[in-house]
Amino acid sequence: MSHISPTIWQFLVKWLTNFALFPPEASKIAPQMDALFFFMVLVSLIGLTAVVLLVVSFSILYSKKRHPVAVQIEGSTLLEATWTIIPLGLFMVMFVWGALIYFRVYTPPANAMNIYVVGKQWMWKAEHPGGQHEINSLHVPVGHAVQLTLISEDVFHSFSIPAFRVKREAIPGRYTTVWFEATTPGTYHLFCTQYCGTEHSHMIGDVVVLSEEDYRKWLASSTSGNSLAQNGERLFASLSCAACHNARPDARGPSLANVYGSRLALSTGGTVIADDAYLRESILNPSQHITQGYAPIMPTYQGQVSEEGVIALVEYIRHLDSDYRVQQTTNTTDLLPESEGKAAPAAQAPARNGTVKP
Amino acid sequence: MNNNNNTIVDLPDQATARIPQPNFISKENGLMSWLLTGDHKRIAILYLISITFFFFIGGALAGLIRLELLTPQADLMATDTYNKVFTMHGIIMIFLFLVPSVPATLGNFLIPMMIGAKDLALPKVNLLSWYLYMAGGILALYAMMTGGVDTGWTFTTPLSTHYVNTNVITTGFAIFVAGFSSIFTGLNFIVTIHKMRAPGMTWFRLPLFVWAHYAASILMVLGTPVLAIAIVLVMLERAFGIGVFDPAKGGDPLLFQHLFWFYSHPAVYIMILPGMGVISEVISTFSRKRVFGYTAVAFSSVAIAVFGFFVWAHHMFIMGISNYAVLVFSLLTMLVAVPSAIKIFNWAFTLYKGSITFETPMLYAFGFMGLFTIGGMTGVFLGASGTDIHLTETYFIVAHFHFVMVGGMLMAFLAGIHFWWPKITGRMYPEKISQLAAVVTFIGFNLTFFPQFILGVLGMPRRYASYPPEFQVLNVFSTAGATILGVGYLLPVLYLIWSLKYGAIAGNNPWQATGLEWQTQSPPLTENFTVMPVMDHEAYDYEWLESQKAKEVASAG
Amino acid sequence: MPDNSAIVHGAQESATAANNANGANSAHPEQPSYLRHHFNSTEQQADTSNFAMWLFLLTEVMFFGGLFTAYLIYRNWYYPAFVAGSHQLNVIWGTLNTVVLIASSFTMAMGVWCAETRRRKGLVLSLTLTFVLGLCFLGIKSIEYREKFEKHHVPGAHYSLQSFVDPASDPEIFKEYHDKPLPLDMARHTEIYFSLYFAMTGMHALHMIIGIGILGFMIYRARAGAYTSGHVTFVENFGLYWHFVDIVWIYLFALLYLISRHQ
Amino acid sequence: MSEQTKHAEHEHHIVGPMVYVAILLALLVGTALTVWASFLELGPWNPIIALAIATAKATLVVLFFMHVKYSTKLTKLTVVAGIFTFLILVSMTLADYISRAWGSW
Ligand code: HEA
Ligand code: HEA
Ligand code: HEC
Ligand code: CUA
Ligand SMILES: [Cu+2]
Repeated sequence: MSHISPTIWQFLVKWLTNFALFPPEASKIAPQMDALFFFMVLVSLIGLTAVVLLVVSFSILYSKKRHPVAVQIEGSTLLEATWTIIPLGLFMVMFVWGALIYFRVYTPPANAMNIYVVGKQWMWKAEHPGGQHEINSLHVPVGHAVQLTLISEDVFHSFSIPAFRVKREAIPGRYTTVWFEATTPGTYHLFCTQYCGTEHSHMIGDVVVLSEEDYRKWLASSTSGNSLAQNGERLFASLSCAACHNARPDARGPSLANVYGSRLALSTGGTVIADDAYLRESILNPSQHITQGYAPIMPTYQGQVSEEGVIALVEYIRHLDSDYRVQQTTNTTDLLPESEGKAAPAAQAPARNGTVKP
Repeated sequence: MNNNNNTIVDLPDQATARIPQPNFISKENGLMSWLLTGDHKRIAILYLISITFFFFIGGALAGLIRLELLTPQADLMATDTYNKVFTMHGIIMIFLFLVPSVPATLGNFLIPMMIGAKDLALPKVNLLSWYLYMAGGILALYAMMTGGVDTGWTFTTPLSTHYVNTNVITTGFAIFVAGFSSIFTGLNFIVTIHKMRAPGMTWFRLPLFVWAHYAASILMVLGTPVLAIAIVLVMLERAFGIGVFDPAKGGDPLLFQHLFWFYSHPAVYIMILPGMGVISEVISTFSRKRVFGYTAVAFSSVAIAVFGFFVWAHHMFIMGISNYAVLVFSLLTMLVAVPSAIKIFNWAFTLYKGSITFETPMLYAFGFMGLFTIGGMTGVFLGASGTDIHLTETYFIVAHFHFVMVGGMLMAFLAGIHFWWPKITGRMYPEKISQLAAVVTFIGFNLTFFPQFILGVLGMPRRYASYPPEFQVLNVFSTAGATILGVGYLLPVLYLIWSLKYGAIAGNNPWQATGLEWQTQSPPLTENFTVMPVMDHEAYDYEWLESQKAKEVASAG
Repeated sequence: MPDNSAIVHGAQESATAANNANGANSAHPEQPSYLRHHFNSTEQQADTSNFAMWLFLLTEVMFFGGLFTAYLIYRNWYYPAFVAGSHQLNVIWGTLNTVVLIASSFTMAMGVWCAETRRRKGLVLSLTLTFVLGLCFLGIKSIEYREKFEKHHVPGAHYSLQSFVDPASDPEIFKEYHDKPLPLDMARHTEIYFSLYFAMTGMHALHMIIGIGILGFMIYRARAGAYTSGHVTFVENFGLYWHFVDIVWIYLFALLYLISRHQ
Repeated sequence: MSEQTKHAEHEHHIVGPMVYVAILLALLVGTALTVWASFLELGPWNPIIALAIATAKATLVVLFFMHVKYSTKLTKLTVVAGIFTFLILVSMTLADYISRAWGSW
């Protein structure tokens, strides 16, 4: 080895230590996704081998040298049917298998803890329910289902964690969700994978998976004092939402307690489930869906609240089923929100029916 | 007669052979006779020169991309510049190179000859379409010089409408104009194939090349206008703020993507079908056999075209379309993949009991079959909604589409150019060096793009000017490969130009192929045939060819 | 197969005079001079350009198709805004324009008939009428556009929501429809209605303008008898285009003016 | 007299002025009808009727003014292909938008 120049040697070492061929599997869905992936690789290899084998062997067997006169063959319905049906069958298997995985990745379990993520040019802002706020990083506990509710302030971004095999677009004007359950503590790449302008390649960060203990510590050390719902309450007051949404009998707006997750009757006759997206719409485009029995008098708050503000409001309304302060304290310190019974209404809500239990 | 066992090439005696005069090239001279021509063959040559020009611009930009990605940091150029570079690379390669590549050059040249017509049905429209193409191309270059555009070739709203300050409108207009060029080419082909066939040339005697172009033309005619309107709306949004794609005004940015992909998915079949047509001709000729299952191959082209309209939303799986739509589009994507598989296997079985030789076009065709199989299968990875979540927007996609577009269509284009070069110019290309070039491109290609699959699985996002260091090794391989690939593409340009003067005289039918285009002189007359041909045999009827030759010998002797 | 390579492109021009001389009774000219060199017969030539025109209309269908899709989606989403926006359109002008356009389609069809039966005067008259009716349509359209400009209903920086958040401020419309005021957020979406209104009618008007330009050219040539000597393809194909533009309007009229007159 | 001047009258059918007048009248009646219908209060039927009448009018134009009734199968097929692709564009796009409102699954 001595005859290799040390600089090149160092370079090679550095190179090869950073060299990777397959990403770590750090979430519950990752092995499932990889199983399908390897199945597809296998099928592709078989298909490719078949094609190459045919081409090579025919080329050898029937080269002009060996086989100077071609035999004209019209075709063979049987053979053609074979190579129609076999790939079709395999593709159908991939479709069904793929759809199952898609279904799992985008159907959060009822007990998932929710973190809001706002994408903007060019950073990721994560809002934890306890008021923890981080930029270009995301701290999550190991072994807990974490749901992300994503939105963008400007253009399309895409929140991608390759080690978890999950990814979801952050769309301007609409919430999207994705969930995962991390299985191995560690630090993983977070990428923005949707091209979003000049600094797209710098819209990256870390996903830090912490053990329960570390996570608790992290929560405590990085809270800003106010929980997200508390911020929401402030906003609720300062935007004078309470002028209409109060529990008084003469209130002009409906009571918002327990509204989250319930099925609301609309003036157009249909019903709708009040999920995050619906709450957001109600604040920004209230006349889009008018609740039965109310006049379309609620003003729009578009342009008056930021996406983070809306998130705080939504979070506040979400927790309006009982005294939110009590919940907040538990929320910050406890890892299992459902154990406090506070996620129970959500769990019963129709929106959550039919979810897969992981 | 040649008794060489390794080749079917049958050239006239070089000592006495001359390029036949007159021919379509020598008929008139002067620049104007080219710029105002109505001859499909001359227009094809105009196209050939212009798309080659744009290919090398696009290739030079690809070189810049690969150089930048040599190191993890954005050190060669600013991220902003990088974004402009890959955007222009994508736009030039797709709209100005690959979409017109085979159809506007080889298709233009050959379709009338293959069906026994004197010209395309609408010669003036054909010329107009070249002018539109040039106008679009020059406008795109102008946009590139005066500040560029950095939206990505997909023009995703609201980024393209509200968040970039580059030449979106100019570039959009360039694509709009180039789009109409493609519409007119497709329209011309459909009309020609329907109305200009020679007596006896029934649908099922058409060469598969013609079928493939027919299918691709349907896509051009029906798909491209939707792109046009999508781009018009983007331009209006930028100019006046009409709000249709602006979430702040209640518009839905996804609507743009629906319209865009309604064209751009079918467009990928516009880009591959003509190449598949070339492969059918080449494989048949060099194995001296009728294509295995002619009808299946013909109909699979049409099936690809028709199903191609039903799958566009597979580009939007994670973009916020409804989950039900994901299911439907994923299912349909699986269906559209089947006809391609049918074709591959039919070609493979065409070799069975053939009498195969390995001239350059055949080498490229083999390259096509292998690389397109890989590219196509990885398309299926992306079509399965679950795996798409992990792989979308990564280098896996970049590898997928370079495998189908470069490994597939570009290989097919090169196969076709070599195959018909003697017909177009009357001279042979040099065989040995071109075989070398084919092998070099194959190796370079795999070295460039195979590592990108791994990068994609690792999660490296596309359109990144900088990336985490652990991806470097593979990126270095990729850049090294691109260098080899560049050489591989430069070679044909050099030796093909060389062959214009020094190549062996080819004679009418150097490959002893069966198509009508080979039954006339090379280069052909302006009117293609001296007598209106009558098709009295099936396509790829090598026995007919033999008897024809026997007759000639008899009458000559 | 005679070699007619002597006939080069652009032979059409000289065709006119020759064919005039031939008159109506030379039913089977050996080589009509408008026959382009690469066709075998005039029928093949006529069929071909007719088919080409139809294919071109297909692309037009898809071009407008994108706009119709957008319209349907947003009407679904922002129904009240689309209703209110639609009330700003004047059904009388719209109806009048429909009648004008249908009439122009009729005169165009008559023009085709005149060409086919070699009635030069009739053809010139029909084309002129079509031309005038086309201009009428554009005139009426521009009156409508001007009204939108005055009321600041053109999308963009100067867009005004006045008529929608406070319908009473727009007495003419209010008298007719008694619209309730729209909530602000819904009222904002009327801008999308007008965007689509202008995009769709604007694209349509653009097609009209192009059509009228071609009509002018055709009238000029028709007076010289270019289309009344058997070579009617151009008139026929233009007729197809003109009727297509008419059809687009029939749908635009229904979608933009009519279907939202009631809540 | 015009009929004999054409070589191939079976191929090139000339539609006479009476047909055109009839179609013109039908179109005008259709226009009157659809405007009249728009003044009625018919709930969801308003758009349906308006589009039905528009389609009827368009069909008349296509069949007679544009001679499709007398054209070759190829022309008919072309028209149908156009409508078909248009419907794919509209229906499959709308399918996404409509099913988005159904909620996540
Ligand atoms: C020539 C161009 C071309 C072609 C032909 C294809 C062909 C296919 N493509 Fe590809 N595609 C692109 C060009 C092309 N694509 C481009 C440019 C993009 C990216 C756009 C962008 O975002 O910038 C893209 C992106 C893309 C996506 C979107 C990914 C994403 O954004 O998330 C998807 C998803 O479904 C996809 C799927 C497919 C499929 C299923 C095929 C199928 O048609 C392939 C069918 C072929 C085969 C299946 C191979 C043959 C099969 C066999 C030999 C059988 C093997 C044997 C057994 C099964 C036993 N492609
Ligand atoms: C036909 C289509 C086509 C073709 C042929 C190519 C060819 C190549 N492409 Fe391209 N590529 C696209 C279509 C195509 N690409 C598209 C659509 C995108 C997406 C854009 C987007 O995201 O918006 C893309 C994106 C893309 C990327 C990803 C950029 C990113 O996401 O950050 C990369 C990276 O490696 C790349 C590389 C290459 C390489 C190495 C080649 C090589 O095959 C090129 C080889 C050719 C040469 C190297 C030229 C040889 C000649 C010379 C070098 C001499 C030049 C001299 C003068 C001009 C004087 N391409
Ligand atoms: C002028 C009175 C008024 C004000 C101020 C007001 N609202 Fe409302 N709100 C209403 C009325 C009336 C409704 C029911 C009709 C509807 O859906 O628009 C409503 C509905 C809602 C709903 C939907 C719940 C349901 O049962 O339909 C939410 C969520 C909501 N408001 C949140 C807010 C928030 C948050 C604020 C302050 C930022 C606010 N509102 C301010 C009057 C008001
Ligand atoms: Cu955000 Cu890319
Ligand atoms: Cu696609």
